[in-house]
Parts: sequence; structure tokens; C-alpha cells
Amino acid sequence: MTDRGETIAAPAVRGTNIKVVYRGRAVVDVPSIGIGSGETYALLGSSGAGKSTLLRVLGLLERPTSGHVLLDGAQVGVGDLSARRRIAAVFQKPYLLRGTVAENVAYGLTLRRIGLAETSSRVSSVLERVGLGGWGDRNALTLSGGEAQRVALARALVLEPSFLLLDEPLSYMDPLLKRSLSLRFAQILASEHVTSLYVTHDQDEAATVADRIGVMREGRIIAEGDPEAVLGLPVDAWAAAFVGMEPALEGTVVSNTDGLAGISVPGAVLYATSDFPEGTRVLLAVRPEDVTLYEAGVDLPAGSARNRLQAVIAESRPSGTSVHVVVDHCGMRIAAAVTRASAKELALAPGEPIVAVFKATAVQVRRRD
Amino acid sequence: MTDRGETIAAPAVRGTNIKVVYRGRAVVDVPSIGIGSGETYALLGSSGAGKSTLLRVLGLLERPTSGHVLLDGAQVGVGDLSARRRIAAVFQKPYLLRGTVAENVAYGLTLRRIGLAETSSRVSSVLERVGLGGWGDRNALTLSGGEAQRVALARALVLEPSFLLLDEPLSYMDPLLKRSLSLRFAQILASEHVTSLYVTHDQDEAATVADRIGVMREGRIIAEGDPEAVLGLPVDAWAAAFVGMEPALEGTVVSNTDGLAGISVPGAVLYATSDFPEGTRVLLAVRPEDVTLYEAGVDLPAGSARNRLQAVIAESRPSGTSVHVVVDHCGMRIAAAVTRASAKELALAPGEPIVAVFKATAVQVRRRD
Amino acid sequence: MLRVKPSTERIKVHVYGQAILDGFKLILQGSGEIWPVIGLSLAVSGAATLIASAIGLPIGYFLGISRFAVRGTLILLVNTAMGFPPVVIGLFVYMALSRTGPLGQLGLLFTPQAMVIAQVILAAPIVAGVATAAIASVPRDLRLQVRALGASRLQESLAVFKEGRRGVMAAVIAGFGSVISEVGAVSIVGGNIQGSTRVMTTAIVFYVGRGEFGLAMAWGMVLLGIALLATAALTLVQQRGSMYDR
Amino acid sequence: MLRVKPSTERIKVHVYGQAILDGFKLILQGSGEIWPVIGLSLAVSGAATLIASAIGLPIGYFLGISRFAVRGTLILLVNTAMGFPPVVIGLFVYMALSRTGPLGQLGLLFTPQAMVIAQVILAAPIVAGVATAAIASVPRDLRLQVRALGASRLQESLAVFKEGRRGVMAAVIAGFGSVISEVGAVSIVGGNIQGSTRVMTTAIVFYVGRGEFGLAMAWGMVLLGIALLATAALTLVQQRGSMYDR
Repeated sequence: MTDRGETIAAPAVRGTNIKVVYRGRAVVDVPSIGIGSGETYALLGSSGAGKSTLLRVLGLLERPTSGHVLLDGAQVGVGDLSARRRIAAVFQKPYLLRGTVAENVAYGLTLRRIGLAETSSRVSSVLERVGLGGWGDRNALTLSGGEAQRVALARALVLEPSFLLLDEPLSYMDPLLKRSLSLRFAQILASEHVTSLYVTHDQDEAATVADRIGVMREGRIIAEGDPEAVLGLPVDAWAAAFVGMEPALEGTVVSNTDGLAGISVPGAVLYATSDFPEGTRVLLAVRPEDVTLYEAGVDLPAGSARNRLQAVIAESRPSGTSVHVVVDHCGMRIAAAVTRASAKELALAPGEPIVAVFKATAVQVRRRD
Repeated sequence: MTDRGETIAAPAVRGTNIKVVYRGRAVVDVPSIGIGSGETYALLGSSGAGKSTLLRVLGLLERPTSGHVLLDGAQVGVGDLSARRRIAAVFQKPYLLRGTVAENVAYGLTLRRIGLAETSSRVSSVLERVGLGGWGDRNALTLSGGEAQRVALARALVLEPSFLLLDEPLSYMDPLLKRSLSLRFAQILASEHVTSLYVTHDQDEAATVADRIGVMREGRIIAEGDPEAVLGLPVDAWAAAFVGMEPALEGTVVSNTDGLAGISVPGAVLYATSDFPEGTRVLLAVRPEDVTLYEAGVDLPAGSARNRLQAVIAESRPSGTSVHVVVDHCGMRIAAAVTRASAKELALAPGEPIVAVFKATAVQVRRRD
Repeated sequence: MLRVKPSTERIKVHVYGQAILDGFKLILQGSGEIWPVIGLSLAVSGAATLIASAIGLPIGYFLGISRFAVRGTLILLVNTAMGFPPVVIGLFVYMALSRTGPLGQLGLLFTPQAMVIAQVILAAPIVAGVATAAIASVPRDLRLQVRALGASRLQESLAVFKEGRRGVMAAVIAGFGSVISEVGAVSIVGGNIQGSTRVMTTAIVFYVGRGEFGLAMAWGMVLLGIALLATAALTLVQQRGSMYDR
Repeated sequence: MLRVKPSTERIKVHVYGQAILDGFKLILQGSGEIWPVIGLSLAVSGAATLIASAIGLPIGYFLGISRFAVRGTLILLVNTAMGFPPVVIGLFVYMALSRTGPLGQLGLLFTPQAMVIAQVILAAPIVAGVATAAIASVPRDLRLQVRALGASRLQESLAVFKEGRRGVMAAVIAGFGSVISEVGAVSIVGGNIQGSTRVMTTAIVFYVGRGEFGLAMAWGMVLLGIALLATAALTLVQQRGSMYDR
């Protein structure tokens, strides 16, 4: 929410006042969205949030009920074939056509009546770049899911699009494949410098690939900014639950020395790296992985962890391979992700005293309006 | 791999020498699998590993090419309706039938010709238990995905099965829903004390719901044991990659004082909580989240973290909201999950010196054969 | 309402108008022939549809749930049966039932029973074919789910028929629609004997042959009405959305 | 090979054997009638199938890709057209082409052209109906993917036809199969005039009516052979697995 696209002087892609209404219900209602040239923008949200619909509108695949799409400053529409041909997309399923890998990758070039020699060299170059060099002659329908999706990415990249759409490209993969492919996609998107819109419901995937993240809920973009800010400082209770955090705390900057701000919160002063001057009313939060818990009364080491809170356990529950612990300090709730090994050593019964420790650099701060 | 079911004196469900061959390929090849009474056993693996096929065989829904299934000690088969009626299942999609929620939940009871009064009381009781009390009269086809899947769970639980199958019940949910439902399912399964087989490809989900985990790959169970052991000490390079770790280290116990074992590894002695006597050859590993990195030469606090390794950075890459860093000490590779905030403060360039710190309790140890 | 036109045009209009008027007069007055013929058409095609369903639906169920090699072979058989020209079926049934044929001693040729036999052979593959598609569209995993809740084989197939009931109804309606409109086979084995084996389709061909277009048109409209009723039922059955989207 | 049996049985066998022998003799010798009739059958039904495909395939494409209200209405229309009894279509075409009908001055009644017209009306809805299912089975997202790679409207529809080509071929074959086997409409508008409008189906009915079972059987076998070829093509087209599973 830091900068709703305003930091982008002239976004390569811009949507204004986009509304899509299905059967009287607004499934998308976005006053403004902009994606900078070469930037990868991830739209993150639950299923049904309107992410894919917004993607189709910005990609000129669906006419919005109202609103405009601008590509490099010029207004464009669904009927504008030459504008559409500057955009390419990868979807959830690769939908490869019958034929070889090379024929599939060449498909968009064939549609554009590009010559055979150029097609052939561009196809083999892009296959190289997605790590499938020499695979051109394989039958496209015999590939594994991960290979097919890389072919689908190559088929889009070979068009050298001004704008690349990726609509949950990894959501059908199992976690092992998803982890390795999201890293690979991130590297490819970064090295190709292509302006991209990446729709996903997985925050880890979004954090891995994106330069900027927009969180969508019920058709609206409720938060937008760099991944650390968006995933580290939820705007409301829903967004907090979505990224696995407690809601943000409210405080006021009471001191600032060389970018280390002291922020007064109920019963304590917390430190954060921030340039906000004294008197600024702020929201602040810290990711659970950045919070370490110690037994009450432990002899704490002197270190860089500036923030130490005497608190009591409010609740704890298993969360995958770690334990999600919420501690309470004067009604202020902070979550900590504790490894199972550590959890065994700590008394995690509700009401037990505990010390929560986190660094000033781990605290995300935003001005409160 | 610690105890391939041997700890279970008389497993409620047992499969022996189960082989399923499709078109000449063995998709399942499991010499022995046992699930204790009241236990939740998670089968974890990539797609195509044979998890669902094994589930269908143990659930008497598919005849194996060879092998036997025992339910409470008695051999049972696909054609045995009374045995089948002691088993119930929840699948990926809820597949609710046309009608109300109550009619759906009552379906299995109707098949068994249970009287109306008993049906009605059991249906309302189970709906209460899955958190859908009073939802009986709703149209089943208007429910959301998460609600529908809870109805599917109720429809299985109402049968009070001796054995409950859950085949990727949450894999179609988005992460927010998956996180809350996996916790809810874990609580329900624990409180119902039902013997369950839970198939998933998500290790966090498996860790949340399971008492014991079996990892499947290419039709075989390659590791089995309690979640911490299985997810904390991978048996081979593939299993390590699957759970996001480096392969296990090899070492020899050189001392053991009151359950704190010193284990000699190349260039260092690591400490682990273990009862293995001096001279035992072991495999050991530590989860990346349990490893903290400090700048080389930092004044380390005296604390409970017994293991400190002088190492150099081998590689680092973003992994969701954290950074996955692999460090190298005398050719021994250990991974650490570092938060983005910490990663900013550390020099993570390959070759840079670093100190890796982890507790003795965080080290998983297994006898090496 | 008809504008007066030059003579030739006027005669044409007159002929059409007269034919349609004759037709409606016939229908309204009830010439004594109309109800028996409609009754026989419905009775023969209804009985044939029932028997064809009893044969075709189980085949459709089996084909719809089976997979791989078995399925391919059986679909070939059903396609082959569906591809049999009705006149050829009529001819074969005629030969079988003729005095010198293997079933000649039953004396069924030129009786409604013969027409039912021919129509069963016509309709059964159609019922089976459409039912196969209907049953195959019920997700395999729904059968697995039902079985995993303790359904016996019979209970499982009932559940599948219930979930695929629209397609199954469409199969039966399609079977009825094909036989009520068919003329080649019934004319060969029935012979269009007035008061005995004359049905709507053979009546139309008969009256066209005699140049009695008014009667032919009247019968055409009655037959069309019944066929459209079947179409309406079929469309109603198809229009409802599927539940398996989610 | 035939065992000697008591007299009545023997006569039956003899009659059947003779009929089949007559049939094959006719086919082998080429009586002078056979090739023109087969040729006319194929020409009329082939032409009708081509025209029906030109009409039905675009309709099927439009129906297959459209959704919601439009689709429902149009499917109703196609179903209605498919539900029209062939004899009624024959009758309507007859009336339209008869000397006193609106198209009477064209002089087409009892010509092959008249039969083509009737068969087009018969086959077009069948082609459209089967093609609708074929086009609808091409995933919507595949169209989206093709469009998102820069396909124009025309390129998009070509890609959809290409991916759904088996179903589209099935539609064309189904249309051909229905008209080559049909007898009601062609007998009404064609009149079964030897050397002019006699096709295989009308020949069969004609020879049965005259009691010439040998000739009827021979024609039945030829027609059956052609119908089975169409069936074999249809089955071949259906048997291949779909690519959209993954």
C-alpha cells in the first residue's frame, strides 16, 4: 500500500477504473493499477478474488464492463489485434497443441507470418534460455507437467512481448516442482526484462518471483508494494490471516537517531529501522519467523536484537514443520514461528511468561493515515 | 525409516507385499505398511508416486496385482462388502450428491439401512463435530469448497469407520483455506480417535495432521517414522530435496554424557540429544529453520546452542519469504533458512566466511546401517 | 386474408390452403382412422422404446464405466449397430419373419409385433450409445466416492444412474424419437395395412403416393407435433447445467 | 455344406441361399443397374453432406463456443431441426417443389436435386449438433491460450477446428451416415424412378414390395457395406484418446 504505482513514472501497462460485473456482482473493481517497464508484478489472493479476471482484462482477452487499459501510454482494447500481438500469456495448464516442442513454440510466430529462418533461430534460442535446448523435435504431448509449462513459457517469450501474463502457471505442480520452477521462472523473468503480471495464490511463489505484489480481495487491490512490505505488514485482519500473521500494531514514533526509530506502543517502546520523524503515527509488524522466544528470566545475550518484550503465551498451534505461537504483551499480540525442536524446550501453555526478541531491521513500518 | 510399523504391536490396518502393476510398470511396491489403531498416518510424495493407488488398495477400492490387506488382523478384499463398510473415504473433490447437506451426510447410513431416528441423531451430531451444526437443511450444491469438504468429512465420519481414507482432501484449496482446514482436520481426526490414512503432497499438511509419515517415491515407501524424524533427516538426496534440505551427514558417536552425544564429522564434533553409545555410526541432519547464521568473528552469546561451525557460504537463493542459504564446512553442507531481514545484514556472497549455530536438540540422528 | 393474385399464383395458394384445411378438418372431426393410427404408432414405438431401453441402458452403463480395450471393442459394436440402415434392418426382420424364414412359423409378418421387433433393433443401439456418453460423463471419482461410502455394486450403479439421469432420459427420448419418425423398416415389416399396421409415417408415404396431400399434410402435422414434444423433452433435459464443474 | 433336412426346412434354406446367391451374382456381374444406382446414392448423399457441412459446421462452431442464454435457445432450434421426421421433411420439400408449390416452376420434383435438398435439410442439423459437442469439448482455456498468443478471430477458430478435428469429422460422417441410409424423404421427393432417382434405399423398398428378395438382399448388402465403412471411419475417429487430460 506504500505507493499504488505512483513510483512508476510511466508504467508500461496501466489500467484505470477497471470494473468487471458478472450477473450484477462486481468481480473486479480496481481504480488504478500500473506495472513498470521490465517489472514483475504479482497479484496475490484467494480463489475468487478476481485476480484472473483482472489479468484477462489487462491482457486484452476480456472486455471490462468499464475502464481503460493503456499499453505504453496508448489506450488499447480487445479488438486491437496489433496491440494484442504485443502481449503473450502462460496459463495454469500448458495447453500444448499437437506437434513437436518446436512447432508449439513457433505457434505465435506462425500466426504473425514470421519467416522460417527467423522462426527457427528464435525458437532454438528461447528453448536454450528456458533450459530446454535441443528439445525442439520431441513430441509436445509426451512432456511432464513441469517440462510442458516451460515450453508454454518459451512459446510466450519467443514473441518478445511488451507484456507477459502468467496466470497461476505453477498451481498444478506439486511442492517440490513448484519450489524449483518458481525459482527458475523468477530467474528467466528477471533476465528477460519483460514486463510481467504474475497471478498466484501462493505467497511464497509471489515473494520469489515478484518485484512488487498487489493483494486482491473481493475484486479490490487491498495492498500493494514491495514483497517485504506487503507480506511483512498486513493492512487488515484478513490480510494478516492470509499471510499468516497477526494484525499490525499501532504506535507513535517517539525518537529517531540515525534511522533507528523508537516507537511507543502500549507498555513498551519498540525499535525499527525507519526515517519517520518524531511524532509520526505508524503501523508496525514483524514476521513470525523473525521473532525468537526465550524462557522468562533467561540471561539474554547482548546482540543486535534490539526489541525484547516480556509477554505471556496467548496460543500455540502446529503449523507444518514449525509451531505458530502468539504472545501477548499488554493486549498487543505478536506471532512467532518456533521450530519443533525449540517448542519442545519452551513451556508453551497459555498464560506462561515468555520473552519475545526481534531485531530492529525485522520491523516493517508504515505511516498510519 | 526408523521403525517400518514395527512399533505398532497389532496395527489396525496392515498391507503386506502390496504390488500394483499397470501396463508392466509397478506403480506400487510396498512389502509392508501398518497403521496403528487411532493413528493418523500420512503418505507424502510427489504426484505419480503411487500414494493414491496404495490408498485405494488399503481401502479395498482396488484389487492389487498381488499382496494382502488385513483389517484388525483378518484378511479382507475388494469383494467383501461388510469389510468395505467398515471403511470410509474423503477425496480431493467432495463430490456431494444432489440434495441437502443432511441427505449427503446420511448417504452411507441409508446404504446400510440405518433407521431414520438414529440417522437423524448421528447426522446432527457429526455436523456439530465438524463445525457445521444446524447446516443440515442447506442445499449441498451451494456450499463453498471448504464447507463442501467438511461435509464430505462428516459424511465419512458419521459411519464411525474402523479406517478412514483421506486422499489429498485439501489439495484444491488455496493456501489460506488449506492452512486453517488442515489444522481443523487434525483436531477432528485426533478427537475422533479414528485410524486414518492421509495422502498428501504437502509436507506442512502432513506434519500438521500426522502421527506418523511415510514418504513415497516411485511406488516405494522410502522413509517412515514420526514427522520430526522423517522431515528432519532425509534418507537420500531426493528426499532431502523434497523436504527442502541438504542430504544427511555421516558421523560416528565419540562420546555420550546423559543423552548428549558428541558426533564426529569431518573437521568438527557436533552435539545431538541421542542415546546412541560411543562408536555408533550415524546419519544426522538439522532443519534449515533451526540453523542461525552469524557474521564471522561475532562475539557469540553463551547459550543453549551447542553447535557452532566456522563455515563459508556455498550458495544462497530466495525461497518464498525467506532466503535459503547453504554453508560449507570441510565439504559438509548444511542449509539455513534466513529471514529476508537477517539476510540483508549478512554478507551472503559465495565464499564469504560465516558462523552456523544450532542447538543439540535440533539435530536429528539415526543409526547408519 | 389471402390477397387476390393472378390466376396461376392463386391456384397454388388455393391448393396449399385447401390441403392444410383438409388436414385440420380431418384432425378436428376425427375421421375414425386418426386415433387408432396414432394409438398404434405410440403403442408400437412406446413398446419398442421400453424394450430397447431394457437392453440398451445396461449396455450403456457397462460401456460408460468400462475403460481401455473392452470399451473400444464394444463401442465399435454399438457404432456398427447404430450404423445399420433401417431399411436393411427391416429387410432382415422381414426375411426372418417371412413364411419361409427361420421364425416364419410365428406368423408375425405384417403385424404390430413385427414392427416392434424392427424398432427394438433400431432403437437399442441408439439408447445404448447415448446412455454410454451419459454414464461416462458421471465422474469416475464419484463412483469411487460412493463405493468408498459402502455402496454395493447395485447401489453404486443406482447412484450413477441417478447422477446421470438427465443423460439417461435423453437416451430413452432419443430412442423413441428415432423410431416414431422412421418409415423404412416399419413399411417393410408392417406393410401399412389399414386398421392393422398403419402408423403415421407409413400413412404419410401412402397418401403422398396416392396424391392425397391433404391427408398426408394432416398426418405430417400430427407426427411433427409428437416429434416436437419429444424434442422439447430432450431439450429440457439437456438445458440444466451440470453439477460437476466444481 | 448344408445338411439335408425335412422338406419345409429345406425349402427355407433354399430360398435364403438362392436370395443371397442372386444378390452376389448381381453384384459380381454388374447388371447394368448397380453402378448407376450406387453412383447416384453416393453423389446425392455426398453433395448433401458437403452442403450440410458448409451450413452445419459454422453453426456448430458458434454453438460450441457460445455460452448462457444464446446457447440454450440455439440448441433448442438444432434439437427441433434434428427432431423433424424425415418423411415430414420429404413431404414439405415435395409440396414446395410440386407444380403448384412456391418453387414449382424450377421443375425439380423427382430429380436428384430434389433429393439433395431434402437430405441437406435432414443432415445439416445432425452435423451442427454433433459439431457443437465436438467444439464444446475443446477447452475454453485453449481458445484463450491461442488468443493470448496473438491469434485473430479466424486463426482462433481454425485452431479450435484443428484441435477438435476428430469430433468435426465425426459430425460430417454422422451426417453422411444418416442420409445414405434414409428412405422416407428420398422416396417422397425422388419417386424411385429407375435410371433417374433410384437410390439404394428406395431400391430395397421397391424390390421388397415386388417380392424380389434376391435383389433386395443384394442392395441391402451393398448399402450395409457402405454404412459399415462410415461406421468404421467414425469409430476410428472416436477411438483415439483425448489430449486434454493433463
